[in-house]
Amino acid sequence: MDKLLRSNVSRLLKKLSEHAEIYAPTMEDGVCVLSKLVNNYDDWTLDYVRTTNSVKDIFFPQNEEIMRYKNANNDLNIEPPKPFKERVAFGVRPCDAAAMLLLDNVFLEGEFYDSYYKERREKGALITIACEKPDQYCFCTSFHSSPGATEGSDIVLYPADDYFLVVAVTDKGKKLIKANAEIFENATEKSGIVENYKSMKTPIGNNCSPGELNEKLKNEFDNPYWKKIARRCLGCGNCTFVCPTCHCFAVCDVARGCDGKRTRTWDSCKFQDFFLMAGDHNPRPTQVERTRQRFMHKLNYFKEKYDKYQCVGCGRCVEKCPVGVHIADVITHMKEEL
Amino acid sequence: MSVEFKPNIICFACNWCSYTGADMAGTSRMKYPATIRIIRVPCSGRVNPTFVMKAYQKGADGVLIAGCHPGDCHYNSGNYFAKRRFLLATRFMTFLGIDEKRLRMEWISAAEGVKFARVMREFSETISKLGPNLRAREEA
Amino acid sequence: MCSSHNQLVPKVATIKKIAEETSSGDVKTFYVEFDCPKERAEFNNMPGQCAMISVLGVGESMISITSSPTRPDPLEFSIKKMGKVTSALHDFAEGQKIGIRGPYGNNFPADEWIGKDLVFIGGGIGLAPLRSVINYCIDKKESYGSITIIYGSRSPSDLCFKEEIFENWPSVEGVKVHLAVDKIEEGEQWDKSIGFVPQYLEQISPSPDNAIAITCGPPIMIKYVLESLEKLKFKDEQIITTLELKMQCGVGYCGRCNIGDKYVCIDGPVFSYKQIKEMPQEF
Amino acid sequence: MKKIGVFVCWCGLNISSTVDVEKASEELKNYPGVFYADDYKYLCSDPGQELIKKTIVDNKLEGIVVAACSPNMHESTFRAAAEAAGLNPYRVEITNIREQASWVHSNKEDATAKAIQLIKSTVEKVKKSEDLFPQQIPLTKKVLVIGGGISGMTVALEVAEAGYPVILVEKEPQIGGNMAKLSETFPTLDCASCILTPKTAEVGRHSNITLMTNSEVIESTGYFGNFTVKVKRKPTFVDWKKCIGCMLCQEKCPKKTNSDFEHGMGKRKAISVAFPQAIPYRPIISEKECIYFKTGKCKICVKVCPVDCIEFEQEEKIIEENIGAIVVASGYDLLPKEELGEYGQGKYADVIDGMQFERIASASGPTEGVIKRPSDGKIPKSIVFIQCAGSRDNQKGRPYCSKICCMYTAKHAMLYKHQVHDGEATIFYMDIRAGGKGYEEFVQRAIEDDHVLYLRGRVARVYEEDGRLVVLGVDTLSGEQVRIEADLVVLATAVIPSIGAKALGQTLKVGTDTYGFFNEAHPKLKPVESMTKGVFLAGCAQAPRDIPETVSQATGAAAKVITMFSKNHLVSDPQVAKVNEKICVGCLLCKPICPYKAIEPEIVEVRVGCRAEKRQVATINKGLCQGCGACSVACRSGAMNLSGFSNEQILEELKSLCL
Amino acid sequence: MMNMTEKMLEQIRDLFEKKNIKLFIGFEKGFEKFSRIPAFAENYDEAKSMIIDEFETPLLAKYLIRELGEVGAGAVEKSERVGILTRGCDYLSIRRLVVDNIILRENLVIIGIPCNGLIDPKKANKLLGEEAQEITVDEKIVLAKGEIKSREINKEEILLDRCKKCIMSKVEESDILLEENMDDMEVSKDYSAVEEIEKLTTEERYEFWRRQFDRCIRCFACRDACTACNCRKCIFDITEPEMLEKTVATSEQFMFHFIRAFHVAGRCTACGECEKVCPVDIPLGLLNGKFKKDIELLFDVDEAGIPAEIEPLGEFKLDDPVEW
Repeated sequence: MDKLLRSNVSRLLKKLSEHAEIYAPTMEDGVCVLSKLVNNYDDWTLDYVRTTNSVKDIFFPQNEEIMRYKNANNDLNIEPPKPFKERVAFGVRPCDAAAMLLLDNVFLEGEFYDSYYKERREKGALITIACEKPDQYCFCTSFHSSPGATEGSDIVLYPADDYFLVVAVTDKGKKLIKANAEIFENATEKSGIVENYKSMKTPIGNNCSPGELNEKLKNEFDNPYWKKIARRCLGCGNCTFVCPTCHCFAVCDVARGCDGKRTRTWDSCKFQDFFLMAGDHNPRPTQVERTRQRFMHKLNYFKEKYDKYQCVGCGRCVEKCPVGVHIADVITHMKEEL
Repeated sequence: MSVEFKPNIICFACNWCSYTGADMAGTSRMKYPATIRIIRVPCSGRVNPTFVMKAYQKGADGVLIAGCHPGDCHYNSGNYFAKRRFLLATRFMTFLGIDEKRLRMEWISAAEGVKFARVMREFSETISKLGPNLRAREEA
Repeated sequence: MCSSHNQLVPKVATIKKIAEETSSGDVKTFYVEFDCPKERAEFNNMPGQCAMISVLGVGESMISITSSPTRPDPLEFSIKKMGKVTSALHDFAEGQKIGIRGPYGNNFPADEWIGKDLVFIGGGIGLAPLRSVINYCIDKKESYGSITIIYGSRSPSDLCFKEEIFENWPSVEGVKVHLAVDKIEEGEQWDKSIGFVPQYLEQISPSPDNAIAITCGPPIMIKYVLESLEKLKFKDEQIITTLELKMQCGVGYCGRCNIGDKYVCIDGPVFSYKQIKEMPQEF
Repeated sequence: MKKIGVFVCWCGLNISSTVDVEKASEELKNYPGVFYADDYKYLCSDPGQELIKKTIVDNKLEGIVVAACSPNMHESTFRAAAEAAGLNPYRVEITNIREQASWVHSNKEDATAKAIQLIKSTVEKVKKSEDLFPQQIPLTKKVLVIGGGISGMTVALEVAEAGYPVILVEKEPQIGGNMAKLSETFPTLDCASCILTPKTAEVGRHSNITLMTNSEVIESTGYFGNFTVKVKRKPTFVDWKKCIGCMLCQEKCPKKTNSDFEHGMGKRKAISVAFPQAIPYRPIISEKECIYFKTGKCKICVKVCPVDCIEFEQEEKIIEENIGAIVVASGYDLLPKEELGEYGQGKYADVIDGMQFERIASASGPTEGVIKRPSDGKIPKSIVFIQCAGSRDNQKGRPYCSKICCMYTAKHAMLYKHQVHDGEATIFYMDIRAGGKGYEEFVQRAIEDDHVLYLRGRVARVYEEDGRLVVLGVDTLSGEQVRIEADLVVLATAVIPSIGAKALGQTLKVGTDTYGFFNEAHPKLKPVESMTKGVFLAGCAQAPRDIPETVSQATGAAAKVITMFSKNHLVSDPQVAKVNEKICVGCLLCKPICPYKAIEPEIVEVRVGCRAEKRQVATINKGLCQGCGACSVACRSGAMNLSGFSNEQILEELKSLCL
Repeated sequence: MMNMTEKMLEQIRDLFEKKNIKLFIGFEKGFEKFSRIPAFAENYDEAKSMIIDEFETPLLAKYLIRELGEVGAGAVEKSERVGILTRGCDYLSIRRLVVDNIILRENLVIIGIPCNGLIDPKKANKLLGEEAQEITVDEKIVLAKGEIKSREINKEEILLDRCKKCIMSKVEESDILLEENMDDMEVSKDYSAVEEIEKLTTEERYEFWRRQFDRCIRCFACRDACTACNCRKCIFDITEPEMLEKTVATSEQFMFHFIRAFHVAGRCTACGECEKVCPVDIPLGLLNGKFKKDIELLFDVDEAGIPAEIEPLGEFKLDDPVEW
């Protein structure tokens, strides 16, 4: 078990930045954002519960170039993007790290794997910091995770008074520690710091754990509850864009005269034209179908396909939805009703 | 700038006054720099501030809107509405951080070929001094 | 630059020939060849599969491959002018370059139909996906029973693949072609029957035993055809159709084309009526 | 919509001198979307037009870009050519690479690069063009002529003869304008009123002409073929219908005042008619002069009038007329002497302008045709005429030549010499402009037969010295200073647009140039049309000109009006606004913007999926809309668009210009 | 405030009994302690859970677009009426929709309630340092009790942003007024925040906005919460012509915020919903504030937030200022 002094964190980040881009939580105009540190490596902060944008931003960025093409007088050639640089995300929360495993199911398993995501995952490392103080929106314990969970992270730092207890989870994490051994010290005291993080409870507790909800939801397609909450929904993409597990995207071409590029950007199933087809046919024309699609996908379809619920209880949609249409509300209501 | 910077300036010219003024400058062979590209619009009231923002985004370094003198508009009130829109749009663009010298509005009547050429030379001069506009411009 | 296993980057291909199917010009067939033979080799498509055609600078669209693997080159795509990408394609000239990736989706389970009678019911442009499996079965006619093709469209000029439906297919023994149009303008000579496809199907009433019905066409037509087939006592697993939903990535993770937990681009587009009944009715 | 043809014109040397036309058409050959690209010496010539037509037909082109001169010149020509070849004319766009590239840039390489980029951006615009079809709108076959001078009357008579009703509005109480004030007219010296009175009489009695004298146009709305004009008829305080024209009132009226018809050379009564041959021959009371209006007493005219038609309490009337076309013939005025400081600024009574000399020389004038000095009435022994007083003078802001002064000054000198054979007539001139038919011979006659002395040089100062006027000038041919004492000095002051012309222009929304003359649509090709469709120009309102030119121009304007009225409905320009009813939410933010009030809300049935839904949307009155496009900017969702200059077209043009 | 809720429920009962309304829109308790979320009741017993109190609530007017017609049917014909709970700022938003012909005033039953500033629980939690369990309000002083700490805060500090610059606290015209407003909220017009940005140099301003817009994730929550954004099909959803590309790049963000700010220029009722719903807290109020300040300065409009029959950009005066 190793130990990392809080004062050495900036040194560690500076050393890692030699061959990798460093992402860390920074305060920007009162908003905590996971952003790339360029040269000032002690710009990071620790007084946040969760960063507004999740670590999904690093592996599946909102805006990603798929390819560039040149089509001057009809000889078309297409160049795939240049290889990506190494990336290290510091200050990730356990729930976000767990979310990355869900995205792995989508992008890496199945008949086709997504080469962009695969390359970024291989070249990315997650240094997670356990949550000292989950707030009223967190419900990671409902998805048998905890403020101290280690799934999905390479290294987990457990904050103690002036140092972090370091737990290397994956061999990438071990290699990373070995490469910067001089910054870490080995920890002598083995008190139950790690255990009490793992057993820490969130204010909401587990009353949002879905349990066997996906079986019950199968025949809840026409439940009037969907209409009730959909009536409140404004139809903005807020909940889907802050959610670390949402992976829908749109492919669009950007032309500059004869050349251009094809990009992939996040898209939201809550938008009006997400399902609109040529000939103006829309299988989900009103907000009711779209709201149902969002929650059925998270709590039923994903479970059918990958046997895991597509939620990690990070609480972002609970905090950010202006009109209170979020998964915690749905789960609690559905559990009572069914 | 190693290679001499050639500004790319878009001019929206109203068909009845300024465009004819530009023709007048042409027929009297008045020279102005080749950095100006003129887009003919029926009236200065047709110019949507979004077009100006789109021009900056797509790579224009300066935008000039030329219309009839207030009171002379062929459609009677087009330039008054244009004036109101661009009174607000210029201030808002400056508020967003785009240099206010990059947008200019001029009243040029059909007979003022001389003024047209002079304004073009002046504007091209100011923009060349300002250099390329990298703000709100789209990435390659 | 030939091979890259990156799924989303299209391969370069050239349009060799463009044939107008309907006189009104809203359906054209594009004969397309890969520029790099190695990529063509990797692209072995089965009947009923689709490919993502990309018009660089405009976008991509999932189009079913209408040529059968038994007659591999060139690949044929029949495209109706509907949205942004398809209308851009309709403005293309021969020799222009497009992007292709795929093949995607499952295919008609032609091997399971060995020894069975096949009934193909197509409407308008809906014949395009069926044509690949029809030609496939005709090239292997000996392993199949009788083939009945019932095809209809709005008007005679809207019929696609005129050459095949009038000459080639009827000339093959064991293949019967029945054509119907909704209405004809005066002065147009038309000796085949007039009426909607579902009613026409009930007139011909193919026998359901040891038979498979495959249908594709506009959603309203499919609704009534399924009812007629039930009247003719075809069982649900005997009826196969291919669904037409918006597909954006074609590889199953852009979340666009899901019906329930099935993705049309991976688990479809070919579904049996039994599977469709189990899905939530949201397509 | 891909198959586009690009034609680059050499325009002789005009374009090809600074734009490499071959390089341009070569580069356009393989630009995406361009099917055919070629260059040609004179595209606007007939073989050029044939080339375009043939290429359209052979290759079934769907769009044409002509890179040549300004669209104001030949857009209609090339669009007509395309229409003849079966292509919708609004698929043709012009790139101006002459006035905006070759003529204004000297560096050939820059000009060519700019020309190529302009053509490419027009190709992008044509790609987004649509087929547009003109609309038919109803037409009121009635013309309004503003100004009752020789040009207004000629237009009125020509149009009335063609059988269409005419409304002739004149600001003075009688028609005749400036010509009625002239004595004789050059070059034939026939008396002005002899050739004018038949015309004024005919106008007075023509059944198709409604005379509205003493009136002015105060408001004009609507558009060509459907103007609504408001005319203010100022009160004459005499009921002209009852009045029999016996003019007893004029005789008996005690109050005398300056007659502005006589330009201060003669007097008139408070109630009077301007001159004996005036049409309508009815008196008018001048409110400022009449004693009754000032003090409430007198009323002699009321007592004297046999038919009792004096109406002191007459009010001004506003009349509204529906009009199909408007002809502006507002004529000219002379530059007031007060503005010429060096010639005495109007202080000296014996320094008069051309019109005052006309009145003195006119038989029906105050001096019955005898040329006398206005100060003491004596016959002047020597007269000095000064040409270009205020014209061709940059400091005074009037560099233009007033065209008619050379001729009428020669005429004045001849008239004087015919009356006072031994009188001395000296003319200071810069250059004699006598270009008309018989003009030069007329001036030679003045010099040889009537011994008028022509001194080439400008007059420096005119001042009064013990009762006589001293004229200081220089004779540039001999190079000496010249000092002449004269009894009378006549200034050929500059011709300026008539007072109120600028205001009339703004009422009719017709532009005027920097000097106040009305802007013609094209100096050479459309001299009688204004920039506003349906408004025509005739006479000195457009530029200084003599009577023969005025009459020919007036006949031209009348011909334009008659051709316009020859069809029973008008074809409107299809480049008007268009509403996409699927997107319009009916918020009507566009409605207050439209200057022609062409936008109205309407409830329409729209199919949404399987239900028909009632929606309120904005609709455009295609006849009223003139296509200014200001409403499309107010529309947030882009439902309101302008065909011909649509959002898509302008954006594509913009994008390709910024590449 | 408790009796206010009973008064409201009473009114709702008799509205439903008299078949006056087909739907009533109000507020009910949300998932967290002090969150109030919109509630829709089609009969009286569904409305029982509705409450009125001093905590921050979203604006309800935006839902009228969907409820009062098919998808944005527009003001076409009289239909069954919809009841709505309205404070001063709600009333401005409703007036915005009526002036824009999106809904007919006769299709509405406006129940006006008094308001002297709403409390933002998030600000209370921040001041307290932890999630407040109980918040009691009397006049100007607020007592917030968390598990560990409890503090007395004066109400000014935790007022909702829009309430600090409230344009209209009374409901000008309502069908039923539950209670007259006690004292008018005396608020001066302060554009200090806008002026602060104006003082920066152009370079700094661009940096400031580039930093803000780089955080924008283009979720359109600001557009979907704004009543001035009431188009049937938003220009950002139209692909031909594509005014805004889907790619999220700095220049596209400037384009998006420029177009949206321009569309609501002179029409924004300064309700502050856009700023409130933004997940990354971009100060959008500054953008609309800048337009409001300029309009009031240049076209001498005394309060640009109150919807006028013709919007400022829909008219002109001959003596509009000339200098740019």
